[in-house]
Amino acid sequence: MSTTALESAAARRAQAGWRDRLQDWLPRIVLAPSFAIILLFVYGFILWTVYLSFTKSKMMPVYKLAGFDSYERLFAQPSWYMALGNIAIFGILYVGICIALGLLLAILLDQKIRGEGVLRPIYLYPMAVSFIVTGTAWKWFLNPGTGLEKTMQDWGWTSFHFDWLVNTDMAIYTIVIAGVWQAAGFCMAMFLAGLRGIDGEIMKAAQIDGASTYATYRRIVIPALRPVFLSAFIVLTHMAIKSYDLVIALTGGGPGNSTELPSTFMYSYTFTRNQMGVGASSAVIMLMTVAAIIVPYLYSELKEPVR
Amino acid sequence: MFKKMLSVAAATAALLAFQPAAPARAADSVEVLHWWTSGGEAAGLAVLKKTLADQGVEWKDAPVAGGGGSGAMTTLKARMTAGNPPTASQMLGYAILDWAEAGALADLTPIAVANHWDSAIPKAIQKFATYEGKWIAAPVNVHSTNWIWVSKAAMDKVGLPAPTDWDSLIKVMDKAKSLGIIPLAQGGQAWQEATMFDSVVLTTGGADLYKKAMIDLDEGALKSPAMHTAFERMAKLRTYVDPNFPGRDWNLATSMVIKGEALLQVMGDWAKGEFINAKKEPGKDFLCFRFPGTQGVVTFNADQFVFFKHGSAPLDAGATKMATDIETASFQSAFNVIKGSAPARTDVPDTAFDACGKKAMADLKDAVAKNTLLGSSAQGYGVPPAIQNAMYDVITKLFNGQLTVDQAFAEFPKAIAAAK
Amino acid sequence: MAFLEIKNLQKRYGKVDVLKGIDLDLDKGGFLVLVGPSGCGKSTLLNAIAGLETISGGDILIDGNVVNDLRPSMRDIAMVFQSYALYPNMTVAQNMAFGMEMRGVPKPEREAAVQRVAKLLQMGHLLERRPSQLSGGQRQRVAMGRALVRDPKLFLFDEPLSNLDAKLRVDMRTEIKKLHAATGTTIVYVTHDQIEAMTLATKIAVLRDGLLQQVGTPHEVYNRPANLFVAEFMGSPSMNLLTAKVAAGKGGMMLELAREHDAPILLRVPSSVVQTKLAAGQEVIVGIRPEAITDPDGADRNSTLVETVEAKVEVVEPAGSDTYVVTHAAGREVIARMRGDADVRPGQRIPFAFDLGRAVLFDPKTQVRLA
Amino acid sequence: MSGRVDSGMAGGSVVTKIVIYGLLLFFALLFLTPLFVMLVTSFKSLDEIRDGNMLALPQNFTIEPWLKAWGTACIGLTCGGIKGYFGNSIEMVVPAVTISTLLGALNGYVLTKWRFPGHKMVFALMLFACFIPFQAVLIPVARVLGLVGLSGTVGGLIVVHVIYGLGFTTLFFRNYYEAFPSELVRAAMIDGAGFWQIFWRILLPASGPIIIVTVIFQFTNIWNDFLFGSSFTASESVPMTVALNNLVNTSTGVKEYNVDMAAAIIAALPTLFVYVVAGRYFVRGLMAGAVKG
Repeated sequence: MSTTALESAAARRAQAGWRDRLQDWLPRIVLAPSFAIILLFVYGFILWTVYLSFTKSKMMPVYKLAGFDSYERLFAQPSWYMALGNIAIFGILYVGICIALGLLLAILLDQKIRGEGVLRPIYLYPMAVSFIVTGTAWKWFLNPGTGLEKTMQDWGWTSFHFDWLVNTDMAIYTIVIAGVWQAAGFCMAMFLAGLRGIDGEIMKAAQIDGASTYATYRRIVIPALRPVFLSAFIVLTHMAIKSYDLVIALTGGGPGNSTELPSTFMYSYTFTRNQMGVGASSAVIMLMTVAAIIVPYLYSELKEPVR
Repeated sequence: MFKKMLSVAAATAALLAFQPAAPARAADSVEVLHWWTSGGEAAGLAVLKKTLADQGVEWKDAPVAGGGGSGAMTTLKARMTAGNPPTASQMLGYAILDWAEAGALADLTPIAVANHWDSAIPKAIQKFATYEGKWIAAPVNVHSTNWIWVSKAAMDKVGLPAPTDWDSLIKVMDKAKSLGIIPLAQGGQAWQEATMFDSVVLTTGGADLYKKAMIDLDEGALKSPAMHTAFERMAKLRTYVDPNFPGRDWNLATSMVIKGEALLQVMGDWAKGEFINAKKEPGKDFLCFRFPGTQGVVTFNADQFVFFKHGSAPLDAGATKMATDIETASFQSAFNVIKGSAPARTDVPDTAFDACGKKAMADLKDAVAKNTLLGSSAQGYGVPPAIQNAMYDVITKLFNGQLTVDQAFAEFPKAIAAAK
Repeated sequence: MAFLEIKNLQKRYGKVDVLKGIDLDLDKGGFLVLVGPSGCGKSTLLNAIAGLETISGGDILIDGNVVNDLRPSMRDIAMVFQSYALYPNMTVAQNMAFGMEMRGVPKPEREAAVQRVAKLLQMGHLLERRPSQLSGGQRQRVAMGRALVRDPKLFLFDEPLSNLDAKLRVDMRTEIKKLHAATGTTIVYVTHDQIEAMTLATKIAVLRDGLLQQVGTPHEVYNRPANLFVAEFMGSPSMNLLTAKVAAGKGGMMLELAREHDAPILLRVPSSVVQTKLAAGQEVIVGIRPEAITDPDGADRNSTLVETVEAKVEVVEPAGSDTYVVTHAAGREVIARMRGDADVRPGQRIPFAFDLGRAVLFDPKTQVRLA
Repeated sequence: MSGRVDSGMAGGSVVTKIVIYGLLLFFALLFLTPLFVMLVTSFKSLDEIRDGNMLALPQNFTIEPWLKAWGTACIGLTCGGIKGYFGNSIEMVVPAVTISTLLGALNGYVLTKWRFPGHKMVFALMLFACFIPFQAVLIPVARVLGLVGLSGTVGGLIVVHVIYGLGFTTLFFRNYYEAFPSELVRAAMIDGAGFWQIFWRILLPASGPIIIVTVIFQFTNIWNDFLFGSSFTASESVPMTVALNNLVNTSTGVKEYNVDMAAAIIAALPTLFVYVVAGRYFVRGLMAGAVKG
């Protein structure tokens, strides 16, 4: 049965007056402004960016086509490859760890815990704080000379070393750490909501069937959370791709260019380096990558049969 | 119904067609975009604000801090695109010329002529304040970037005379290292490393090499053995830096010198503000030298203000007053005493300045006379931003061990060529 | 003229035909029950009457007016939903008054109507509660109240009792029946429960795959099912349907039911069929309800067509008031309904009395009842 | 419905409890460290910050930085602290959140209860809008704002935040209304309610949980936005984040970390408040629909 309460059939309402016809079109009229604005501000501007990526725009847009010049320049930049490699590392770890940690915290919090009301906002608050300044705190914390390493050594653990922030090979992982700190709580909230939504009787049944706690979660609960995984994946992917403040506040892209991400690359080329064409081409590649990840998800949403 | 639709459509069209004319602003107000938001710089600008207020011009502040002005430049682009530029904006180096080329900047020539800017402002700076023979920017100050800032206490421990060339610098730093003092306090951001590289090229190949390689981007100079030496020296300097430098802000490096943890820092003259702020006295607690081997040469970074065209209207009264005031000797003196830089006009009396300031002004005059006042490539006064950042890329990768000296030497001209 | 008329009603979703030409009518004060298995189109038909679904063809008339293109609110109908669809943010009174409010009925009038219906349904004490504070039965009552309060021309019920437990369902069924008798309203009622259909309806319409199978009074549908589908669908336990062969006997045509390890059963032709239309050797399906197969003592003494046959008992299911006894014939289980105190044990051979006055025959090919 | 495994734990073994609480507290401490660093720093003098351990408690406790951040710190040439910018941010956040939430609700309503051919495509296109990097649209947005005369105004900023928030608000409400019983809508239709009456009287009053989720999400995003805020406002109307950025970022000046940290905490108070107070409803709201795929 269709969930559609009233399908439109303007033609069939011939005898009804224009007032009725207006009623029939009202839902579409209501949706139209939002949709039109999205079409212009998202898709129109994507097209604009695509166009720009085929020009030699420097400081400001120019509209003379120049073929694949920008793309050639883009793929001649070693730091672009660095950015691509980094977004892969960052994206996978960030999304993966956030989901794993969020799920773990949610499961732990779901064990009839005292003080859940206190713990929950503690995990959630990082999402609320702008990274403009939190970044400074993180920078101190991760810097071997001022932060964790120094503190541990001051406390007598002299062999303790934690110098990822200043290590070109490891710095990207500190971005992951700070990113996870920021978003894991949000994931936790989503999973907690998912867990609370699972029918308690299923769990009881599993335990009567002799499933261990571990097996219950692995075989029953986690599969039931599939929609949450999907939602979390979407939200996190979008945040991973947009991560900008994080890098700027923590490493500024360094040491060297070891923490360059496509988002910082794009900003820097578009606005700082006055190579807007290259910036636009990097944005196009980014959007194509996002589309490659998101469109299959949307497609699976779409092809779900009409009920 | 149909009529109604028509009128709605007409209204929409009218709305879309509406081109904001020159925003109606009171003739006696200026909106100024800048990134001087704290401490000495803001206090310096406050002098200008006060001067204008005395003349009945209201100052509308539009600060966007961060990234050495990159945030402000992004904002400027957005506002320019929207057709809503501010009255004036702080601006540096090649960006000024780019905006002039785009036809966005107002012509200041009448004001400049009336106030003899031409004779008072060094030619090297004029290169970035004029476009096709017209004045398009009002320079405020000259920062000099080839300074080293030394802890007096650490220097006393080292017990050697002040370094005057590369070898003596190395000796001093080796001694400091053996005494357990960090020889070189370095901030770990690309622009800081590049600023140091400017000085290293200067000390290695003199003004000549610097001009050819870092400003004219002469292929031969870029591939010359001297540049290889410069990269070797950069790598050598890296060995005097503590391991925790990446990402460090410049002022934290300065504070290492202030505390005597580190011997010296290579930084522009704005570092002085940190010492003063920590209640340290020049000569007594800290020392300032030219980067050894670059005496007589000044690499500069000059802050300037540009004014935007608003339609075809001539520069309004507020903007005119502001441009005029910027180039008065009294403002230049008052501002730069606070900011720690030298006045852009060389005819400003140095009476109000401290020892380091007097030295800076004398050096500037000297360099102008000897034609060794050179734009700092690291600060956007040597090359356009695309190339400047391409240079950053190679220098920072070398300094952070992502490239070897040979690789950097080979990569440098390539990166520059790719960014052209 | 009928109060509700449906003429050749069609509904398609894309390529799928959900309703394939329905013709139905209902008189004022009638109680029409639409019954059928899930997916038969009964809810779609109800929604089409309500105006919640547009129709692809045909006409719907309420009180003589074509309402095809009228929106639901203009059809002067009320509907009770399976989930009751009570507005969670409103009190019971507000829920009931909402429809009148939307129609601009003045407040005093609304309140009076709510009070009247609340009294009728004995739920005055619930008026200030919210739906979440009500039990399932109470919610159901509110949903009915909400429909009643507007005093519409036509009531539509969409499986209103299916979310209640068994006992409540029976109670509410009675309640609805009383309500209908008391108010004389016209009702269209959808259910998949044939007992509800039997007890409530003045008219039953059996649907299958978007086609009407039979329309008639409960008695007609139950006793004279139009085809095998209706025969099997109505009644519980359902009608015994046994394949038989027509054979010429002494007193006319006889029906022969084969049995394993036993002599075939020979039965006379039911009175519902004209004997002369049958030919010897023809295959037919005998439909006989369990209550028409009894122990000889329990057989209808007025019937002239009772045949007694001995058969082996396979299963005995005592159900209190009755005992269901299962035996085997014509390759199928045959269920008989005997008295509650009948002393029967599995494995016994006992006599079964077949009352052929209440049996029907079907054509196995067309599945249609033979007359 | 919580307390899932305690029957499995057979009376809850002490070891399991210790492990659970241990892990939870460990992560809580980890999560709190940056906030702790910010807090202790904000109560220290600059000298103490320069010399001491970042995790150490302040030896000479001072609230001077807080007072300065609030009332006297210089942001650009105006030395009035960040207190004046609360108003600006609220003036922008409240309408932007309200409008984007309301539009999201309407879109979700249409996309679930008044479907039309192609509704899925429309939804997919709107959802994909969530992923557009803002840096890429800065220039064209500025152009359009300039064309319609909204450049440099709070109104323009509100419009931009509404537009780029629509994807998420529509997603949240669509998923929530998808699970909202359609029978209620049908009942209301029969009761004579029209499109708007059904929305205002039936759906919106039942949307509490998802409104909370959406408002929290939008409030946080818009409050913390810097890029749009700095690009589309003019001098006096800049939001809090831009002011904060101007306060903490300096190119050639002295960094007052204690004031920076105090200002950052002050600037984050509204969002922190929203999370702490509404956190419980946040989870409940997510439960009610936002997490469905």
